[in-house]
Amino acid sequence: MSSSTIVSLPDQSTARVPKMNFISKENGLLSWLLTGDHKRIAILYLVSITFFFFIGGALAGLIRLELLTPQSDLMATDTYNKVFTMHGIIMIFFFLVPSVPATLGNFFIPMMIGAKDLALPKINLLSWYLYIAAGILALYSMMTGGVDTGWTFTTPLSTHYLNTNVVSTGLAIFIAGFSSIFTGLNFIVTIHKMRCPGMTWFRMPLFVWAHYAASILMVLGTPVVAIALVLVVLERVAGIGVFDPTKGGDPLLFQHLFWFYSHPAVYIMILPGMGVISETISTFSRKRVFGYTAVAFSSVAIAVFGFFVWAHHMFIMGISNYSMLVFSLLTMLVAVPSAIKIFNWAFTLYKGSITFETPMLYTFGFMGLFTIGGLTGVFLGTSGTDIHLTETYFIVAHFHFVMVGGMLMAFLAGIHFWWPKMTGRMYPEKISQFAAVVTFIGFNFTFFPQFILGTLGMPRRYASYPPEFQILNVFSTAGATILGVGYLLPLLYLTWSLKYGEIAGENPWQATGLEWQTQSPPLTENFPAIPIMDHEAYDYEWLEGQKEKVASVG
Amino acid sequence: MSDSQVVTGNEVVVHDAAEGAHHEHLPYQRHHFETYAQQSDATNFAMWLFLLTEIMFFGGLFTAYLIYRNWYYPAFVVASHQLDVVWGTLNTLVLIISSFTMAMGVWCAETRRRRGLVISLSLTFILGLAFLGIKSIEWGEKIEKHHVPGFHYSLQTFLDPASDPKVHKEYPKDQPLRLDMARHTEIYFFLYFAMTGMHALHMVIGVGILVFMIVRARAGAYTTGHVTFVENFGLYWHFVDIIWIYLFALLYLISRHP
Amino acid sequence: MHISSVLWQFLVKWLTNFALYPPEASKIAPQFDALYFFMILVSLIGLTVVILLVTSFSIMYSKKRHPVAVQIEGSTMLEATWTIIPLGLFLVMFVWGALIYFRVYTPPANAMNIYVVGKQWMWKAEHPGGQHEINSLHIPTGRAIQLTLISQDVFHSFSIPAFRVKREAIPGRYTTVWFEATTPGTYHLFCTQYCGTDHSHMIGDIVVMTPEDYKKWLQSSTSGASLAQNGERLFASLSCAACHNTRPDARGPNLANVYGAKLTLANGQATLADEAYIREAILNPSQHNIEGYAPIMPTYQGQISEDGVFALVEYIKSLNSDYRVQQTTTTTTLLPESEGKTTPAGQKPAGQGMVKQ
Amino acid sequence: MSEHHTPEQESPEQHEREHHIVGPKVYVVILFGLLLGTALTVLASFWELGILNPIIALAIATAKAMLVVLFFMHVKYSTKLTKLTVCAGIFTFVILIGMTLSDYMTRAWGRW
Repeated sequence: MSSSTIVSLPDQSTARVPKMNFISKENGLLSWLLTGDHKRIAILYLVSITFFFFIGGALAGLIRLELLTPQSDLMATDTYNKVFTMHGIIMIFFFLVPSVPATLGNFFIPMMIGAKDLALPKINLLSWYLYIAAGILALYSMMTGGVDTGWTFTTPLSTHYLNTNVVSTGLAIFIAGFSSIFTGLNFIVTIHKMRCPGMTWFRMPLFVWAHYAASILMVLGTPVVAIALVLVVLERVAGIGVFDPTKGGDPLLFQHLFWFYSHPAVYIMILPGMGVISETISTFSRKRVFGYTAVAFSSVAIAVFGFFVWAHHMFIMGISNYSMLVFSLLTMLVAVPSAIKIFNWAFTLYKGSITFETPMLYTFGFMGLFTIGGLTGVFLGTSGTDIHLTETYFIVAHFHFVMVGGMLMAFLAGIHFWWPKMTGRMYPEKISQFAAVVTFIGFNFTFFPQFILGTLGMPRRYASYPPEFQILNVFSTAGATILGVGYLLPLLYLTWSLKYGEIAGENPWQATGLEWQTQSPPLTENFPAIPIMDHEAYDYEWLEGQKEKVASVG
Repeated sequence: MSDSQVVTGNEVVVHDAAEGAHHEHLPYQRHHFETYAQQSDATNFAMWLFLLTEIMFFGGLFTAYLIYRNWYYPAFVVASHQLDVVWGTLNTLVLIISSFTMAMGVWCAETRRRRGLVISLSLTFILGLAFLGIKSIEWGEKIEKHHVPGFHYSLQTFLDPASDPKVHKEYPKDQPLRLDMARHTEIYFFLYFAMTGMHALHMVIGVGILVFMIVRARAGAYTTGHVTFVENFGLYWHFVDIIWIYLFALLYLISRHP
Repeated sequence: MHISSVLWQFLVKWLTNFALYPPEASKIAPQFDALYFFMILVSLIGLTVVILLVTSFSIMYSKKRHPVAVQIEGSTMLEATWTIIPLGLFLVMFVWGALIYFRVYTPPANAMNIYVVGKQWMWKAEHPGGQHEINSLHIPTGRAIQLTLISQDVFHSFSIPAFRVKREAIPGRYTTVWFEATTPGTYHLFCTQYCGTDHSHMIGDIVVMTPEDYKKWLQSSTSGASLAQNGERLFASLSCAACHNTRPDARGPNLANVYGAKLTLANGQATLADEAYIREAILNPSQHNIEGYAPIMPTYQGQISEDGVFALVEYIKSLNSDYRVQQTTTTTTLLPESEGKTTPAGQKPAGQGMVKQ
Repeated sequence: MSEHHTPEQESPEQHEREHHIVGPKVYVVILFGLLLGTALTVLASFWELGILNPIIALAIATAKAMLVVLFFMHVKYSTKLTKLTVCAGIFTFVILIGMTLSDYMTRAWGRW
């Protein structure tokens, strides 16, 4: 085995993908549509979110094309509004929120804690059906005239001044919300009640901790946005006046309810990503995550503080100056745990034995981009700078650095990391490393100019803009094309690898997680016998020990 | 959460799993659980988490209620006088008693009294229907008086209380509101319909499940030691009861002194 | 060949008008930029630290160089450092930012008030002198300008990047922001809150002029009657004077010197009679009844346009003996002590007197 | 993390013996408590007590809710985890209402 990699594959000439696994167990479409197996549901989710990701991506492409020129010439302003609205809604509610939890989380949380399945398999399947129903409804409302509220549904615009499909889209998000509630609920129950013998809270992989924190947010936050959207629908249908200033309602109340979910939602999106990073960075530096406890608790801290900061989206919208002070201060506090994580990851590398397979490259990408995204978040949490920077491209760049640069990088890292476990076959290393680099370059090209645009004052959601902003927009669009390529490549070579990839064997990365100590793809109930956790998480000595045992037996 | 406990908890679960591997699995134990105890714990915990989401769901409405009540107190007082406190109280009693019968049902299931279970579930079912009946009578009144926000809402009774003799007799001291304040009664009635409506929706779902449970209870499904379903439905039903306890205090009893 | 020339033009264009931040054309702009660049600096340092750590570690401890990892649990000391240092920095930013925030939204007592109403999809500015402007705003340098903003339909946001100020125009409620322009010129005005189809066309120009040019402009573009005079006409046509007059048996309070006074409401609350209060009292009188008066004031909601309300407010302000001095605004007093400044001592007796009648 | 998991219980029967069953007596007592509470709160609302009216109404409502949660819903007898869950719910609920009101209550500040 060459010294620059840790990959150790079985002898390809003799190795076979195990005959008996969760995929080969049953055949036929129904066996998938009626399955209770968390792994199969995860695959269903993976397929569906990929579908929605590329729809959202196509819309993003349209946006960038329109912004190539200062005039709104590619499409009319109202078309543009619909496009960016649907881009936001699809990417947030149908890709980012379920991305890591519903796919990787769904697949690996039970395996990592040594359970046979999630606690509530039927609920798990139900949540996928809800997601699909919501997705179809959203696409339907997109096809039949679309919606142009912006993903924030700001009242009274959404309730009184638009005649697009606000109601159906609102319902779609409502349903999608329940899908994610059920996922979160399922995770919490599973993590509390289904851990295998010896799997104490502080022996759980940090991936599980991160999902635990995110699930708390899903369960407690989502219902509030659900009721907020119900009120918007009622306001539209019946004109009940609760958000209507002319009837004495307060439009700001909607934003309070909306952001009470939609700010924590940001953490719902990023926390699972952080979980992935903890796994990859430990595996590829052969080292226990630096300060395990700190990282674990910082996840929970983010979840808890996440509920106290929502009004920082409303600093200039006429909330009282005094509650601005409170929310701004708390925002500063919530920034700290993220800083802790970044530094702990950096020091995990210290005295490690590092290799640079694709997941690790994505991980480095995540750390760089997420750091930028996080730091620029502080600009917006600081009330003074928020006045100038909010509602401009600065904020657009900020959340794309966190969501795309952070979350999506983490998602791809995770997909590549666990691909051998999910499919039993390796992805092609070289081209995927290339894709990772392309993605990183393309991303910076696309979104870094937008920080400057924002500082110069270019407002977001503009179909046409003053000519002096053109050059940076051209850069951004150019970058977007590169980024697009970076995202298409994995789709192609991962599909290819399903048939032609090398046989991965049990544990290609020499990783310590329980999920790696069984065949890949795993059996339907994950383990031949319930494992017993007799060591800390990320205990590489233990792993060596296991290998020697096997050797001596063989 | 102290992990020491967690640890012992789980190691124990699996100990008896290890030994109990040979015992026959109970018919109602799902394949992926190690012990029945683990299963009932898990489902019970899941139910509680679901109730959390319900709390937050109603939380949005309660927030709206508090804000507008602070802003438009006079409108809220006069508008709430439109609700009949007698019906309201009656409904509260009905619901509390139904909660009691439900609790008895759980007890019967736990102690394997099949007849008792069927009876108390049926009583709960009847009381649930009674509640919905009374509610619909109340809503009927509002519709007649055009107090449904958004559907030809009428300010008549608030601009000129005398035009509504029944209520006027009860609360002679109610002054006519000025137009701008009278308009805000619509927000009160919206909150009234939204909150009671949302609550009634939960009741309807509950009553539906009750039918299903009564059928299965008569077949003896819950009196064999597998009581999780009854317990969890009990939790749901009591939760709906709690919501009503607050709605009653907030919507009906704002200020009843004539 | 052809493509390269395009690229060349592109490059030239970029290099010629390349800017990292907009011009500083207001008093607050330099203060904002100071904080902004401080934060940029901190961010850059933070980012460099992370990048340095990651790259140097991945070079020093790559599998080739360092085949066997050394297991390290962690170090409370280190973790404490990178918890406390960022926290400290963030808190500095918080305090510094809050100071700027309050400065931007706390107009000085002697600011010149311009009314702005936002509607889909245009800005309409009303100068006290009666000049109207659509999608443009002419202002003098060296004078504190206060904007009283309201929206007629949805949320809009009045943003002037060159001044580093921005404020939402909210339906049904006044908001205020102020600035003092320093350098003459024409600057961008954007609506930054998404407001529907033509959101991106809701833009305009802020024209900053020297005081002299501004005077000339005022004369050239006067529309005859001043805002207060329009208000007076409206006041008469709505026959407000039937109640609000100086007669001893007046059913409504006398409005002279109301503006800027401290009033006691029927429900016992004290409030400052600023623009927002006056507007509310006209549209939602039953929540703004003054102590000692019968609750008979009818609402004028739906009868007066926002411009009309502006005119009435300006008229009522003009009833003050010396009202320019006493201009104060919504939610501006930072600390209760500083009340004295916002409602001049001379005002209080007037206020009380009126309430006592 | 619950008394359910004490070693001596393996078969569901034992599990049930472990699992605390609340008897009818308790339920009856609680029922009367709730009826009493309802009566009180209705009566209270007929007296003019100014600001106290809503406070009393909510206090009684909360008392009743407590009775239901603790006894009908068995929280008094259930695991730490359940108790923690209930608290978490109440906590977030309070955050939602409290911090939203913190904006509405302070909007008028600096204007008197």
